[in-house]
Amino acid sequence: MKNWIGAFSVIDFISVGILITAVAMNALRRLESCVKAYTLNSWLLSSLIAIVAFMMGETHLYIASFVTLLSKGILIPMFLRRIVKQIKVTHDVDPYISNALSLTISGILVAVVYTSLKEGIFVAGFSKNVLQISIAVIFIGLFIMITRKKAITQVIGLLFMENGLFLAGFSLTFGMPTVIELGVLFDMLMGVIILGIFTIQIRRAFASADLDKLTILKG
Amino acid sequence: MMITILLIPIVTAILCYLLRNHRLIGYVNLGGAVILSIVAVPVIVSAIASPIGHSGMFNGMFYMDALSGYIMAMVIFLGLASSIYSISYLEHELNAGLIDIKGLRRYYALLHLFIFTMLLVTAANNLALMWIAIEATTIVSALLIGLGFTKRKLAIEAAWKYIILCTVGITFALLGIFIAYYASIAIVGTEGALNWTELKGIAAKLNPSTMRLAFIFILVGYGTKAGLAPVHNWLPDAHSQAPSPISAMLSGILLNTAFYGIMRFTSIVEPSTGSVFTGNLLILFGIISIAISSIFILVQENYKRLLAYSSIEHMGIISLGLGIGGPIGIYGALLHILNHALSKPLMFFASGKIQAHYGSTKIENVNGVLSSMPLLGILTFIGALSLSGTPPFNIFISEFAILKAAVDKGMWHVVGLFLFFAVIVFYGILSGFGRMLFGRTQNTEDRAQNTDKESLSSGFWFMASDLIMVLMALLIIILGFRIPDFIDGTIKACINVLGVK
Amino acid sequence: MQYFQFLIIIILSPLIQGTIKKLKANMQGRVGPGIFQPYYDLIRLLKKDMVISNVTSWIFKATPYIVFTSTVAASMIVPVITTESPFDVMGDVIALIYIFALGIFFMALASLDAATAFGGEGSSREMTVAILVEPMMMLSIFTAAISAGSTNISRIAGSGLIFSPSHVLALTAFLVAIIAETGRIPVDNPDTHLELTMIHEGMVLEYSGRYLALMEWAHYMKQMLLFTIAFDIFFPIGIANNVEISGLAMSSGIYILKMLFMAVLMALIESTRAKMRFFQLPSILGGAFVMALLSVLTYIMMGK
Amino acid sequence: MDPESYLYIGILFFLLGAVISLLPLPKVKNYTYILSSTGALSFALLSLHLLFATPRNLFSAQISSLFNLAFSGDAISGFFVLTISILTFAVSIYSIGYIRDLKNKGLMGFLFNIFILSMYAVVLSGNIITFLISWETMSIVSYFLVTFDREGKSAKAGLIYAVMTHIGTAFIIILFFLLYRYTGSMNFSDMKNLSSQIPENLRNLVFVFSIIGFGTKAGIIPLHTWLPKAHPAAPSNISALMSGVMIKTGIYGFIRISMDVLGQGPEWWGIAVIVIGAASSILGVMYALMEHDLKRLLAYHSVENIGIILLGLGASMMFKSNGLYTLSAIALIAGFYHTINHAVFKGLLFLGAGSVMHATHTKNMEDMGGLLKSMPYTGLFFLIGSISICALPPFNGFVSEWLTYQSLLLGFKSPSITSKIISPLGGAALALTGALAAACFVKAFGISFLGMPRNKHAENAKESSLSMIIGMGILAFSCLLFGIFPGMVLTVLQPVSFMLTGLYGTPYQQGSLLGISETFSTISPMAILITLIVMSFATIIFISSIGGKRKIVYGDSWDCGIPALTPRMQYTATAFTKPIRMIFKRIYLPRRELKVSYLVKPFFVKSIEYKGEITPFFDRYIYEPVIVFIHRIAERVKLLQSGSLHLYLAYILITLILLLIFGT
Repeated sequence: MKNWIGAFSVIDFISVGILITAVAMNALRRLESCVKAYTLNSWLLSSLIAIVAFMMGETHLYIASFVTLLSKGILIPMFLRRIVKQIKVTHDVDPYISNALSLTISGILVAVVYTSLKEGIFVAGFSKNVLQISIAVIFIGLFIMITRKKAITQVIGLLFMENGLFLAGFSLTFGMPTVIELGVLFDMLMGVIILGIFTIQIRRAFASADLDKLTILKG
Repeated sequence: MMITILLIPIVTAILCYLLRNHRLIGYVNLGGAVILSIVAVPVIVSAIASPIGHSGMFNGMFYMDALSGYIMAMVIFLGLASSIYSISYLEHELNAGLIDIKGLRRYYALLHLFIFTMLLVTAANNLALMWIAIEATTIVSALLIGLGFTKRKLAIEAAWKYIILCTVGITFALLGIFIAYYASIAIVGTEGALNWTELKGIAAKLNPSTMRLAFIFILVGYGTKAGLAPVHNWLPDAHSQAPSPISAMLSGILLNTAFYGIMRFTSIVEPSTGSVFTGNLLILFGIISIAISSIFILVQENYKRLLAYSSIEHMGIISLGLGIGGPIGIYGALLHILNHALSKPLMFFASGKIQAHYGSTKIENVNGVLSSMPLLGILTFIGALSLSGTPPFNIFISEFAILKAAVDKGMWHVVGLFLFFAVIVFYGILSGFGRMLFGRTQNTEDRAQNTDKESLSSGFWFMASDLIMVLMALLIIILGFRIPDFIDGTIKACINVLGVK
Repeated sequence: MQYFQFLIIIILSPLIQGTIKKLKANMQGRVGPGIFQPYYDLIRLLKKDMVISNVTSWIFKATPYIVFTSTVAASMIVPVITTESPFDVMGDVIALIYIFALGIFFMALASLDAATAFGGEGSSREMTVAILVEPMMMLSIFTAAISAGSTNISRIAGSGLIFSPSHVLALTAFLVAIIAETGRIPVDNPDTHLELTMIHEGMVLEYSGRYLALMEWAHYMKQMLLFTIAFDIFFPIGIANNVEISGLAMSSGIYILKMLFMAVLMALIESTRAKMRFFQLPSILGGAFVMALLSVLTYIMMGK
Repeated sequence: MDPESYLYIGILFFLLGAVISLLPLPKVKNYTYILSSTGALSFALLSLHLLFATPRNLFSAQISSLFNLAFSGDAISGFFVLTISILTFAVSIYSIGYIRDLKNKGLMGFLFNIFILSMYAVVLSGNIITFLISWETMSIVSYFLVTFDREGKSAKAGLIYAVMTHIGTAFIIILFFLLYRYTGSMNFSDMKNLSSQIPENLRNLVFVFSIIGFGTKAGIIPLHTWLPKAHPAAPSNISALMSGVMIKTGIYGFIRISMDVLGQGPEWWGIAVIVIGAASSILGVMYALMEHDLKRLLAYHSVENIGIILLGLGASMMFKSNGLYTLSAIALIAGFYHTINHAVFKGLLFLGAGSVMHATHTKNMEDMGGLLKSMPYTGLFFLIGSISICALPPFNGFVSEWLTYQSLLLGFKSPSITSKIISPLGGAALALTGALAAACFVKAFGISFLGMPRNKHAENAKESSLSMIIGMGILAFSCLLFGIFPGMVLTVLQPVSFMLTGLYGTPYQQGSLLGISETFSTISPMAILITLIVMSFATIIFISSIGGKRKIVYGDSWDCGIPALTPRMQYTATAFTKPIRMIFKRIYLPRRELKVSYLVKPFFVKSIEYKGEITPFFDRYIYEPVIVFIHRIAERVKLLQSGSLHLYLAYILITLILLLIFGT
């Protein structure tokens, strides 16, 4: 049992790390750093899955951990870096909300998630914390998408959301059937690639990587 | 057989992408759609009679019952209609130089992939597989929107908004599915815990508070995709920028496939949480959708956007019907799905032709359609009146059923609000299309010289597209007086599937 | 005898007009024409040739007959000296007013027919006055009708004298209505031919010869008829309710006195009042309308 | 034959007419209206069955497993079917000639037939969904007919019409649902039997909604605003049908719900109806007076006449709630009598206006004049219509207004003081209306048909074709017929009266006399007519015996010595109504602009421009502010979709957070 408790605390520890990287993302301005924050986030996620796999002794979780590391930890960051290079923008300055405020709001989001997910809903799983953290990460990811102006940062925000989603998935259910997991991952990968392509097209068509130019369609 | 149905559009897509001759591509596209219909009809008929599962390689992954059959039938019908319509539409675009052969190949390939993804949604037995399929529809259709037949910039903007909003939304839906999965493995274990066939049986035993949470995420998630306000914002942009046959598919059936997810899920959540919770949420979203869209319809200056907002309104009505519940409410909602899938595509098809003729999607630039293109004008009028819920057209019947269900439950506020906004919608639609259809055409002569009139108004495929529109208009009128027994029966079977008593 | 009482009105109406004129002249210190002058005028007119405007249509020619016969029809309904009127089933007081309206309607049309501004002016003003007068007349009759429990004019007359505050109000309003309907000062000046002031005269300006005679005669008849109606419904004392010779004789005598009274009253009003500006008419006619309305309401509230 | 076969034959004829019109047979198209008139005859036979037999179900079919289409008929429906048939018969014949120069003849024929069928369907509907489908079909088809010329102006009029009618329908739907909810049935007949189960306050609500809902269609003040815009925009044969019978379907709906289904209501229902009727009749005719567009004038008169009908119906309801069934029957008959009368004479007048427009290419009276000479028949028929609508004896309007007067006068017999006061006031309103109507039609007929032609078109006007004359002639003859034989109409009305009040035979008829025993009053339009004719002959004989044979010299009108009167010197319609405009300026709120430009100020005037208008009170102070308000809100709401993706994402976040906080 001790071993289990230890494992749980490790899981909590890592998941808090995931949350912190997500919150930190709010304050980052250099696109390079944003990608790095995401990479770190993904690695943490992958290692968490690996620990779960170790605890449960399930092979398919190892595979999941590996696939996560490969796609989210290596392939997607590489892809993002290439796009950053192509669109020739280095910084995402001038967000809609100031650093301090956005950090505060992130805090509030975490608080809201903690209060609204009441006790007693979740009886199984390893940790109530992990679920709440994962939902908080999803919300923060969404919040990043709301405050940032560059297309690429929005994609990163989306990726944070997905990491949070995976965290939730594994913390709740120890993962889905493999086929499904792969399908989900594949879908997301495709989504990110297409978003990347569109990012470049936005840069070309609008002569800017800023999304606030995309307000022609309204009413 | 189910696998065959899914394979046909993939094969068609690949063929379309590989071929080089635009006429040939058109025929292949049509052939694919026709073969699909022929193959699918017996499967759908048997699914409606009794649920069919699938064994073999994908054991337990696919499943069809009356509800899936009902939605699938619409996918296939609209797929066929759009394939036929696309031929003349794309020919025109090609001649007008708005698209090249490469774009044409991509268009047809994506069109059939799009059909495939939607078929997958209806055939999936697994909640997560369905989610994958729905996400796939987003990606494929985003590419179709991004093809940019109109202005490149606008197309990119619309596609970007579409893909971002829907992906965000659907992420939440996946979260909801995880939570539901969590609730279900507590009862059945990991095997098949996400299958309808399993979930249906254990729905009442699931933990209510967990399911409540799951439902919120799924409703917002799929609701985004289904175009429910206040998370509908991608819809007007995407619908207005997509090529008209694609707008027709988006509006007529894509929204319904997303809503199909909500429907399925509601039927699972309801036994544990009680119908008040799900009902109230659905009614809330329904009313907000109707309210917001009606106001936008009222002051809309772009007819394709107007139609898009009308879709939001109708999704709201469907949500309302589902939320009110009871056999009559669900009957109304399901009938409304069908009715909307007939009227809205008709309108988008018509608007595609209007756009081709007048070269604008602004209402103020279109004048005197009834004089310049009488048949099209009449068809547009039938569609517009149907959309505004006016008898003797189809949508009135389903709206009346939904209202009756509301009255049976004593929900007078719903009835009142609905009728209030219905009047605004009527005003908006009639004034918008009235301005386009009546009046004199001053500019027709000049414009006609610019666009190649030969390709526009003659030729076999042009007539075929007219014919399909006339067929839809006839269905709209007939369904306003008489719901044929087989549709009536199918809807009843669907109500059975959803477990409504 | 009762079959022919309407002839009294047809025959004697010019005499009433002559009497009023004579009285008026005397009051104003003039000698004035004799009381039979209207007869001479009518006979002379009947014997003259006619000049008719060539823009007119058949309406112009039919109108004198319609006006004349409708007035005759009206006088058949009204009991003059006996309430045993055989023709009163033909219509009641409401019908009576509408029969008058028929005449006015055609007269107004005919005056538009000649395409002159005078005709249009007369027609427009006549209809305006009618708008103000008709409801008032109707309401004051309502009072009488409600109190008598019938709208049949013979029944109202036969129900005897009912004297109540509401009847006084109604009678006052009715008198104003008579003045307006007969085209007398202060509403209209029957002696003028100045285009700015005339109403009735403007309407018959294009008529000549026998048509003019018919129009004028109808006008006289209408005047006498209105006097008669006023007495029938508000002061039916002395009217016979049988067809015995003695009763009729008695009632005839009283009837002549009544007519004389009205003639004096009219002459008095015409001599002492000045013609009002046309747009001041609504104040007097509106006042009378309110009075009529009050009379009905008073009757209903007070029961008398 | 049984009534169903008349129904099917009638439907068959109309459908044949509709279909044949759409076929590419240019010659045949003109004559499809013969089919319509035959169909109308068949429906007329059906109506007689319905009037004089017990209520019956005519037709029923399934829409889906939830709803049925059901048609049934009773005396009330029968009466309205008859009214529609009479007008349809005449209008169909008229249309043969009228549509000859029309564009899109085929579409016209199609819509014409469907329009009439839908009106029949409305009055024969047996349950609420059938009613709604028929009702809205009628509205939509008439919308297409209003916008038939496809001009922007008609499109706008049509839009206002369609939207107003839709608002009305919304109220009708709610009231139907209220009835359904508390009676548990969608059939009118079952509703009627179970209507006592409805709580009192909801009965009141149903009543109010029926006034709003059906009143919109009927065109009561202040819901009338669409009527003077839409009716003139339609082709004249359609205006005749719209004004003559379509707005009566609103009356039908009101009767069906408030008088038939709900049965007896509290006293204030009747009073409210009387007040609305009085307001509609006075304001309707007042606005009519100021119109110089012949068809708009007639349209406003429809508002007036609906008011008069409501005066009768309101009095009937009032008496019924006071327990005075005999009086209730009289007032009811007055209302119904006026309904059929208005159908006939308003139809006639619109057809006349159509002929005039056909000949002069204008609706503006100020451009007409002297038409009686070039169009003698049209002129005569228009005159008959005018006399009838002014309720002058011996034509039909007189009879029904007389009945209305009588019923209002009888209000003093009512035990309640409110009824006693309100009914003579209603009578005063009716009197004022009558006088105003007379002034209005002196203007309408005098300015357009008499005097000198005011322009070339009027001068060269030609009499209409034979079928148009026959069509009008039928209606003109009916005006006289319904006037001098009131007993004929009463026979048809007694079953209706029996159905709604349980009484037969009040008012009574005796020979040519129409009498009300309660007031010992009688009229005999026939006798009046005979008197007029006999006396005319007597007068002619008398005159020639005194004056002998005399010459008639034709000359110019008196021109004050100035050589030659020109048409421009004639009184205009504007001038004609000036005194009225001045007297009622509180109601009309007239505005005038005078622009004088000088060569040398202030001596030599170059030109004078005069512009005058009356304020369309309801449009300006009720409808426009509401529309502006809604649009302003809409512009605000539009900011929700500002184009910013970030905002949209925020909506998702906020929605979720709110749901998480309040949903779980």
